[in-house]
This record gives sequence, structure tokens and C-alpha cells, in this order.
Amino acid sequence: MDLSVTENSSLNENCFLLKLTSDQKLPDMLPGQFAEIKVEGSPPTFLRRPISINNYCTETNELWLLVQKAGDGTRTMGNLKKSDTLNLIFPLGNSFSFPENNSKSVLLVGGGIGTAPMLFWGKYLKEKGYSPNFLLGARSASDLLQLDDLNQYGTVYTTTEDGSYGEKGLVTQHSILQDKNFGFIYACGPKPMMVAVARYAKTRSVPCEVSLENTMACGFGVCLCCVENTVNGHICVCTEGPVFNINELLWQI
Amino acid sequence: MDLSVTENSSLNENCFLLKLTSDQKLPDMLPGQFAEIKVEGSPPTFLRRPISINNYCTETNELWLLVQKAGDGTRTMGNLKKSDTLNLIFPLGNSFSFPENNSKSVLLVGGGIGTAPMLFWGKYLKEKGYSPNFLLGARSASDLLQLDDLNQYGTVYTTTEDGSYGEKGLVTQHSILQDKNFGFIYACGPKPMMVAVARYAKTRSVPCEVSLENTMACGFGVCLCCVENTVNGHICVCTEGPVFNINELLWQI
Amino acid sequence: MADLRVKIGQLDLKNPVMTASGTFGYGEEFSDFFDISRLGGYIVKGTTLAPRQGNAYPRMAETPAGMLNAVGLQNKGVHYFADEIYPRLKDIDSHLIVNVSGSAIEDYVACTEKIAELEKVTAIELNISCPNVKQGGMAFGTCASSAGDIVRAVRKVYPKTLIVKLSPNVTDITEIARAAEAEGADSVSLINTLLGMAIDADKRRPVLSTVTGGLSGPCVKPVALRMVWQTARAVKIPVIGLGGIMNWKDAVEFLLAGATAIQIGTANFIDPEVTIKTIDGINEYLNKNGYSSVSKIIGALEI
Amino acid sequence: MADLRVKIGQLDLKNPVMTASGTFGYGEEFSDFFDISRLGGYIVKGTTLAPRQGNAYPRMAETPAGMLNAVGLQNKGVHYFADEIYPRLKDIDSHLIVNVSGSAIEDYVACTEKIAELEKVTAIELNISCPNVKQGGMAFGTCASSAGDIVRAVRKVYPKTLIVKLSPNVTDITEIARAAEAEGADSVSLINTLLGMAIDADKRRPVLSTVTGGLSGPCVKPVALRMVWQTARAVKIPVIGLGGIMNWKDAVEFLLAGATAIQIGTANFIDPEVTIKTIDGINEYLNKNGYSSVSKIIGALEI
Ligand SMILES: Cc1cc2nc3c(=O)[nH]c(=O)nc-3n(C[C@H](O)[C@H](O)[C@H](O)COP(=O)(O)OP(=O)(O)OC[C@H]3O[C@@H](n4cnc5c(N)ncnc54)[C@H](O)[C@@H]3O)c2cc1C
Ligand SMILES: Cc1cc2nc3c(=O)[nH]c(=O)nc-3n(C[C@H](O)[C@H](O)[C@H](O)COP(=O)(O)OP(=O)(O)OC[C@H]3O[C@@H](n4cnc5c(N)ncnc54)[C@H](O)[C@@H]3O)c2cc1C
Ligand SMILES: Cc1cc2nc3c(=O)[nH]c(=O)nc-3n(C[C@H](O)[C@H](O)[C@H](O)COP(=O)(O)O)c2cc1C
Ligand SMILES: Cc1cc2nc3c(=O)[nH]c(=O)nc-3n(C[C@H](O)[C@H](O)[C@H](O)COP(=O)(O)O)c2cc1C
Ligand code: FES
Ligand code: FES
Repeated sequence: MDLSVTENSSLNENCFLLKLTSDQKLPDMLPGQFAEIKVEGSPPTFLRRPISINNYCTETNELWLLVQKAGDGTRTMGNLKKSDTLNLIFPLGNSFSFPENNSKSVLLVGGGIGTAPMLFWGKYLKEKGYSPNFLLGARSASDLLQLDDLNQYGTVYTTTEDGSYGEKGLVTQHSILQDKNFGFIYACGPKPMMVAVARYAKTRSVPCEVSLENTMACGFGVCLCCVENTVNGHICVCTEGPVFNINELLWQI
Repeated sequence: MDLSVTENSSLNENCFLLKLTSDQKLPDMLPGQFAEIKVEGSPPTFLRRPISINNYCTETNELWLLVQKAGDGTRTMGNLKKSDTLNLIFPLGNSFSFPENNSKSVLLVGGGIGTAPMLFWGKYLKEKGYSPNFLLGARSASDLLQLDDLNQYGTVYTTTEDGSYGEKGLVTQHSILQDKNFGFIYACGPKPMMVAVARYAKTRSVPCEVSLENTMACGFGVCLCCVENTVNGHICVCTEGPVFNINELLWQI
Repeated sequence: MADLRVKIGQLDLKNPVMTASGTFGYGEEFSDFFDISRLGGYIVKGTTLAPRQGNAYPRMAETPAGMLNAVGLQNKGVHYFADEIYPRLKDIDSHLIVNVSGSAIEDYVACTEKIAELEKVTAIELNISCPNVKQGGMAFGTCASSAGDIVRAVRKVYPKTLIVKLSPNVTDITEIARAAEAEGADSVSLINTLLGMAIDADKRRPVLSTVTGGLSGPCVKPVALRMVWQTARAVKIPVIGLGGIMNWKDAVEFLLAGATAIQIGTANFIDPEVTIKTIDGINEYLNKNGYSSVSKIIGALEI
Repeated sequence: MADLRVKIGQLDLKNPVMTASGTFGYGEEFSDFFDISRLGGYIVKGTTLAPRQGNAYPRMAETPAGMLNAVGLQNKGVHYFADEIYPRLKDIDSHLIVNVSGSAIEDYVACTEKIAELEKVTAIELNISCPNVKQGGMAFGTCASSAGDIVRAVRKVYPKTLIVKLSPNVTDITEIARAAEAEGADSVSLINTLLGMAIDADKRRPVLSTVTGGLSGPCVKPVALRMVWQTARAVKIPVIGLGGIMNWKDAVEFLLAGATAIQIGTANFIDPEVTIKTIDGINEYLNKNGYSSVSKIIGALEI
């Protein structure tokens, strides 16, 4: 589907927020899902690039993508201007699940660009009567993204490695993890961070879902390139993920 | 050498004029020479693209390129904006020669985008005391390019295939070819046109040079991909051309 | 509308555009994008006698104008296919072709026998060219005599249309094609992936878990076109061409080189509607150039 | 500054970066761009006993992330080289290596004998892999026994460093490499071009005058890397890796895969200074990762 850019704003040196819309109503989508994006004008970028749905506003018919410049593909996307067209296949993948217990207080952990899916999920949870707590970890203050947006939907806790904002340290060292109890934990970020969060959740017997990355060729389940090894064998991250319950994974946690 | 774009003006639907400059003085160059251009952001464009030097203004330290959108490479060049950077290897190739006889009236024939090298050559000839006559052929009025610029350096004659400007017909049917005599003829354009001009010149024993195209990989004589078969065997168009005297060629004329 | 029909063995294809095995899932995944009954045929995933987990992650590396894969024939086995998947596919009005893979001749034969029972599978494509499994596939496809052996064994148990998929990782592909033809193959399809490798300079490790993998996409097109051209001149059975086809123009090039039909693989990942656009594009090309049927351009390259 | 020196046969190279034959002219064309004595070595054009006109035009087709060429060994012959070109090159402080090509064994031998007389040519690269001449080159390189024959004949008359350039158009490149090694080659270089083809769909003609041509550039890199990796594990003599190297990162990948030195071909057309940038880039990579010498990363891929 061709969407048109309504805004491209740079959030810091490496990250930008793309807002997209269409004349047609955007299809329904769920938090945790992603889009496969065709990047034009980037010679090394042969395949589409998977990017999480950062937000979806039904009122404005807008889709947001929060993107970090990792290589030529994402850098080239960063040059998009208002009214430019972008081709997306979406929505793809599964989505986060609601807590099955009655606990309304849940924790959404985002490391670095891993916060991308959390805005949409936090908003969604809030709408359904939950109390989201966001816990974000980044290298430095300028790497903490969309704090104002997140604040609308829940309490935001932060850590930075250099201590320039919030508590100093890694996300998994934040005091909130000792001080509060949560009914469900959701995490997205670098694998070591997700493993640490999973370990925390497991120790406390809190249900936990993580959103995984993988190298994807198609994004819709036909190439079988993106498998995660799980208790059910090799499973495609693009269709049966990207969100997995940690109990399904064979991680050393 | 990286040059920076001072202006990119669209001359009609398919053609644009790029003006380029540099902080350093541009190297000396001669009419008939060309540049090999690295096109960024065009996935199918792996190799550089050869483009003739359309004009060189020593006063403004500016180089002009007149380009027709033939494919993705030239189309992408067409998107360049003021201050963008473009990498060129130049000047490459040989150049047109001055008439050896005393005749001061010479004819410069350009078919379609083949007029590109003629502006620089006409200007140069005028500066050296010759009287250039430009004969341009195009499909339609809007395809006749840079008429005002050319007018500064000589008389301009035109033909269009649809008769929308100048004489109706092909360039080689223009009445000037019957009415006037020239001391030298220079031609650049589609091969059938150049063959026709060469035939005219040969019949009248007027010396004649043509500027050839070829598929080039390097542009500076190292790949041997761009040969023309001549009386001296296979010869590289990029180094020993692109300008050839018709007597060197093995064309059926 | 030009006549797009072509014939491969006993199959009458409504047009020459098929999908390449391993790049189209079981077709169903594409039904959101278009009506798959518009395809000339669709070749589903590499299927083996026993279920296979495939190779470890990572299985994919992007390369200049292409990609490497090391999927390793992950599939749930032919019985699962017959029981669970086939019933969902059998009423689609296009040719359903199963890509039969394996490591030992007996497995190929047993897998084929099971497929032969499925009425609406009108052909098999015998994959003797998978570079991604340890013993198997490619070893057969890189030697004319073992290619001949396996074709002979499968031909015995399979009366329907038998397509043999050839490996490009050989000195002379025409030799293997002729061996397949001699043993009764109805058609050969080529190329499977070129064996390649990617390295992560920073990590000083191969990108793929298997070190080497199969290269596909536009980067292989020049090699594929050359092999199709050579093979079409070497055998009498129809050749199915594939390797790097991204659009109708690429498809026309393969047809001109001598392919009777074509398959589209990697391009499905980038544009899921590429097959339909290719069918339409071939039709337009024929109309524009005054050809009444696609057969007029098959092998029509002027040398 | 890391120690970049490597050894190929009797050659001590100041660094592992050389230029690939047919893509660097005689080197002189590059002296406007940089000081060519900075190169580890430079391999000049394919040279034959007798002068050759090469193939008819068109000789080049751009392809996805690469190009096809059909130059066909155009050169003025070894005597012209010795008399006219060699004197201009002989004082450049880098290894001058001549790529010796031909169609018959006697021609290879006679050409080599003439080159052997030139003191400052410190090695030859025996090209048994050119796909662009009718009888020759590639035929030798695609069969282990004929490759062995020609290496044996040339070895007899050439005491200096003998590099044999291998064709990738084979089922098993290690077999050819081992045959060259067994007959006394000091090194093998790979890959030469992959045989490919391009078609102009509008004109319904092949793009190249010779129909098929040699594919080079980044599109072939995955295949080249794989073959270098396979070959480095199969022979004891040093392997020179090439095929699609565009920058220092690509070069490092080949070194990690087991190449002792590398060559850069097609990339010279796009960036004439690519070789120098590659030398600098390898040096920086080594420094950044704490390696004192390039030898530390040769074959250091962790599997
Ligand atoms: C389901 C999913 C959702 C994602 N959501 C987001 C998001 O919301 N915002 C965001 O900025 N990024 C997201 N990513 C990561 C994003 O896809 C990669 O950063 C992007 O593909 C890099 O492309 P590139 O051309 O810029 O870089 P490349 O030059 O291709 O790669 C640069 C670096 O990124 C790594 N990389 C490349 N592709 C992937 C991939 N598919 N998965 C993981 N690493 C990769 C490479 O190994 C390399 O180290 C997501 C990935 C997945 C799988
Ligand atoms: C010495 C020389 C001087 C030139 N000067 C000019 C000039 O001043 N202005 C201008 O607009 N064009 C000029 N050209 C032609 C120009 O180089 C091509 O139009 C351009 O390379 C096309 O690139 P592309 O990526 O846009 O198109 P592609 O997609 O590469 O090709 C589009 C069409 O152009 C043809 N083509 C591609 N490359 C060449 C080539 N090197 N020579 C001939 N045809 C080619 C293709 O066969 C195809 O039909 C010159 C060519 C040469 C050799
Ligand atoms: C992810 C992936 C999986 C593949 N799996 C199979 C397979 O199971 N069986 C097979 O015969 N070919 C398989 N192939 C090869 C393709 O069918 C095709 O031969 C090859 O990709 C070249 O075509 P393309 O360049 O159009 O992709 C696979 C290719 C890819 C990219
Ligand atoms: C235009 C051109 C001419 C070539 N001529 C020769 C040659 O004369 N002898 C030879 O051994 N290889 C020749 N080659 C092959 C290259 O040396 C090299 O093996 C190949 O291009 C792969 O490397 P690359 O991808 O870096 O270009 C030629 C390649 C090109 C592109
Ligand atoms: S990316 Fe293709 S199956 Fe997941
Ligand atoms: S283009 Fe390379 S020699 Fe002329």
C-alpha cells in the first residue's frame, strides 16, 4: 500500500519519526505488529525493511514509524519529505497480549529504539483500562524518545548509561523493578536487555512477552528465513512473532 | 572531483541543464570532451555515466551539463538541487579540431541531445575568430534546446520533424546545406543522422568530424569496452574519441 | 489480449508465469494480494518425505542486488502436506506443483509416490539442486550420472509431468539437462541458487549459520539467462527459466532466450504482486510488438 | 601503522592489494589519480603471444550490481609489450605482474618465455579462465587435467612466481586449484568472471556481440568469497581473492576467508582511487581491532 508522508521529524541525530497517511482508511492494526517498507533510492537496500508500528491514530488516519538510522536503508528513509510516497506491506505479525490475571498495572520496557512499539501498546492498554508503566533505557538523555507522548498514557521511568537523565545505569537496574509489582511485563530492545528482563520476570513469576528481531526477507511467512528456535521448533518471527511469551523461547534465562 | 550544483534548470519535459562549480579552479578542458559522472541514489546505475561538457565558463568557474533523461541514472541526476554534490571524472577524451584550411565558416550539426557539446565548441570557435553556424534538428519545437545561448556565438538554423519550429523535416534536409558552403562540419547525434551528415560532407569533400557514443565502463581507457572499428583497428572511443574524423571510420557512407 | 498459453509436459498453462519453490509458501499467504488462480502454475515449498527443521538461525544475508538463504528445506513432510495443506489448495484453478526434495534416492521416490496420489497436483519439480542441505540435493544435480539415476528412479513411479530442477553450480549445465531428458524428464527448470557466502567483517564470522548459502535475486540473472539459453539449445524438452526475474522485461528476456515458461522467486518478497504484473506486462509487450501469442517469442532471440 | 606485508611465492608485497587484469590498463592511466607504487602489485592487461583485435562492439552490458564484458583479450601482443610498454613501467616501485593469456599451450609457453626475459616483471598470472575468446582460456580452466597440463608446460619455462588464475564456471574449483598446485603453481587467483548473458528485450537481441560475456562486480562477490574460502582450505599455496571487491570491508572479508592478497577489478572504473582507499582502510581496520599485522586476519574466520 502506498502511503504519503505527512511529517518527518528528526528526534535526535540518529532517529526520526515518520507520520504517514492515505486517502483510504488505513487497515486495522494492533500493537506489536510491523510493516515491511520498500526503500527507494538506496542501492544497497534490496529487500524491504521491517519497522514496528509506533502509533496508529484512527482519528487522523495516521500511522507513525519511529526509526533509527542503522544503515543505508533507514538513512535513506530519513530523507523522506512531506508528500513523498512510501510503499508498505502491513500490518504484519502478531501482537502483544493482555494480562490474563486481574492486575491492571503492567510494565513496558524499551531499550534504545526498542521503545518503538511501546507507544502504540501503551496507548492501547490505557484505552482498555490498564495502567501502563514505561521503563526506557538509553545511552544518554538525547536517546530517550517520545517521552511526552508516552507520558499521556502512563508513568515513564528512565535510565541512561551516562546518568544524563533518569537513573544512571541499565534499564534492568532501575529501582522501580525492586519497588513495584506488575501483572505483566513487555519488552523490546537489544537481546541482552530482553534476556535480563525475561530473567527478572521469570524469577518473580510475572508473565512476560518480548518482541524479537530477526533477519527477514519477506516479512509475511513465505521465505522461512526468520526463524526463532522455540519449544515448538523453528518458528517464523514474522508471522508467529515478533511477540513471544518467554516461556516459548529456548533462551538461557 | 566533487563539484557542487549551482543550478539545475529543466529545459523541457526530458532535458535539464546542470551548472556545477568548485572552490578550486576547474581544470582546463576542451570542447568535445566529456565527464564520467557518479550517480548516487539510483540502484540500477552501477557504472558512471558519460556526459559531454556543454559549456565551461572560466569567468564563473562553471561547468555546464545538458542532460536528457534516458533512464534511471539520468533521471536521478535530474533531481539534483542547488548545493548538492556530484562526483565527476573529467575532462576525458579528445576534442574537436580546428579547420586546417582557411575557411572561417563552419557548420555544427546537433541532433536531439547531440547538441550538448556544440555550445562549448561554438563559443570556442567564435573566440578563435571562426564563424560558427549551428544546425539543430529535433522532433518538435520544445526539443530545441539552448537556442538563445547558441545565438550568441553564431547563426542558428533549425529543423523539426513536426514542423513546429524552423524547417520541417530532418536536419539533413535543411536548405542551408544546399545554399551555403562550409570549411568544416562537426556533427553529434543519433548514428543515422551522423551517417547522413558524413555522406553530405564526403560528397562535397568538406572535412567532417563526428562525436560518437559507445557503451563505456570506465571512460578513461582501461577497460577496452568502448571500441569503434576504424581504419586503425579497434580504437577506444573514450580516449582516442569521442571525436573522430569520418575518414577514420569504417562506416558505409 | 495475446494468447499466453504454453505447454509443459502434459500441463496446459494459462500463461507462462509460475512461482519458484520456497519463495511462495503454499500460495495461500498471497491470497491477500491477488487471486492466485491467475497464475500459470504455482510451485510450493520444497517437500521431503520426513519433516525437517531446517538450518539454525541466521538463515539470510542480503547481498548486492540479491540475497543468500540457508533455509535448508524446513517443512513438515509430505504426509502433513497431503493431509493438512493439499485439501486447502486443491480447488484453486491453477497448476499446483510440488517441489520434491530429499537426500537419498529412496526418499525422493517415496515422497514422489505419496504426491502421485494427490489428484490435483499435476506435476512435480524434482529438486536435485538444493545447496542448503548436507547430504543431498545438490550432490545429485552436479553430476550427470547421479542426476540420471535419480530421474530414472522417480520417473518409474510418477506418470504425471516431471520437471527436474537443475543446479547452476556446474561446469556444463547442458550435460545435466541432457541426462535428465534422456531418463524421461518432461521439462527442466533452471536455475536453482548459486552457492555463495557472506562474512561479517566486524564479527569475523560467516553471516549464515551454515557458512555458505544459496544466492538468488537480480544479481544472478545474467548467469541464469546464459544457462537457459545454452540449455534451450541443448535439449528438446521445454525449459523453464528463472533466476533474478523482477518484472515483465526480465521475463521476456528469458522467453526470448528459449524458456517456455518462467518462475519468479525472490521478487515475491519485495513485491507480492509481481507475478500478476509480469503476466500483464508480457501481454502488453506482445500486443505492442504485434505478436498474437507468447509462443512467437519463445527462443526468438536474433543472434 | 600495522604491518601489511604478505608473501606470494617469491614476491614480498608491501601490502595485499593488487589490481585485477583487464581493469587497470597498464597502470599508467591511473598515475593521474595516485602513486601506483603504493600498490602491493599491479597486474596488467591480458597479454597474448600475437596481437589481438578483441571482439566486435558492443562489448559491455551493465547488469544489476555488475557488468558483463566481452573484450576478448584485445592487446598488441607480448613483443609490443616488451618493447614499448615495459620500458615505461619497469622503474615503478611495485610488483609488475603480467596476465598471460592464449588459446594453445604453445602460445602460452612462448608468451611466458618472452615475459621471463623482462627482469622487472616479477611474476606472471596465467589466465586459464577467460570466457571471452573462442578457443581458449576457459576451456583449460574448467577441467583439472588440462589445467594441470598447461601449468606444467609453463612452469618448465618460468622460474619466477607463477600465479594461476582460475575460472568460477566449474562444479568444483578446488579440484582445479589442486591440479595447479600439484604442477608447481606458486599461487592461485580467483575468481575470473562468471559466464553470463544480457538481452535487449526491445531489440530482441543479445546486448553483447559475442552473446555471452564475463560477469564482474559486487553481484559476484558472494560466489567469489565462497570459492576463495573453499580453495584456501584445499590448497597450501597462497590464494589471491577477487570478485566484486568495492572497498576495504569487502577486502577484509576475502582476507578472513583465507586470501593472502586480493585484487580489485571493476571497482577501478567507478572509483579510480579505490585501491589506495582499500589499503588505508585495511590498515585502519587492523589498528582498530588491535591486530599488529595483516597476516593475523588471513583465514581468521571463526566458524
Ligand atoms: C519486527 C522488526 C521490527 C523492527 N522495528 C524497528 C523500528 O520500529 N524502528 C527501527 O529503527 N528499527 C526497527 N527494526 C530494525 C530495522 O529493521 C533495521 O534497523 C533495518 O532493517 C536496518 O536497515 P538498514 O538498511 O538501515 O541497515 P543495514 O545496512 O541493512 O544494516 C545495518 C545494521 O542493522 C542490522 N540489521 C539489518 N537488518 C536487520 C533486521 N531485519 N533485523 C535486525 N537487524 C538488522 C545489520 O546487521 C547491520 O548491523 C525492526 C526489525 C524487526 C525485525
Ligand atoms: C561520450 C558521451 C557523451 C555523452 N554526452 C551526453 C550528454 O551530453 N547529454 C546526455 O544527455 N547524454 C549524453 N550521453 C549519453 C548518456 O551517457 C546516456 O544517455 C546515459 O548514460 C544513460 O544513462 P541512464 O542511466 O539514464 O539510462 P540507462 O537506463 O542506462 O539507459 C537508457 C538507454 O540509454 C542507452 N545508453 C545507456 N548508456 C549509454 C551510453 N554510454 N551510450 C549510449 N547509450 C547509452 C541504453 O542502451 C538505453 O537504451 C553521452 C554518451 C557518451 C558515450
Ligand atoms: C528463501 C528461499 C528458499 C528456497 N527454497 C527452495 C526450495 O525449497 N526448493 C527449490 O527447488 N528451490 C528453492 N529456492 C530457490 C528458488 O526456487 C529459485 O530457484 C532461486 O531463488 C532463483 O530464483 P530467483 O532469483 O527468482 O529467486 C529457494 C530460494 C529462496 C530465496
Ligand atoms: C573489462 C574487463 C576486462 C578483463 N580482462 C581480463 C583479462 O585480460 N585477463 C584476466 O585474467 N581477467 C580479466 N578480467 C577479469 C578481472 O580481472 C577479474 O577477474 C573479474 O573482473 C572479477 O573481479 P571484479 O569483480 O573485481 O572486477 C577482466 C574484467 C573486466 C571487467
Ligand atoms: S521473513 Fe520470510 S518467513 Fe519470516
Ligand atoms: S570506456 Fe573503458 S576503455 Fe573506454
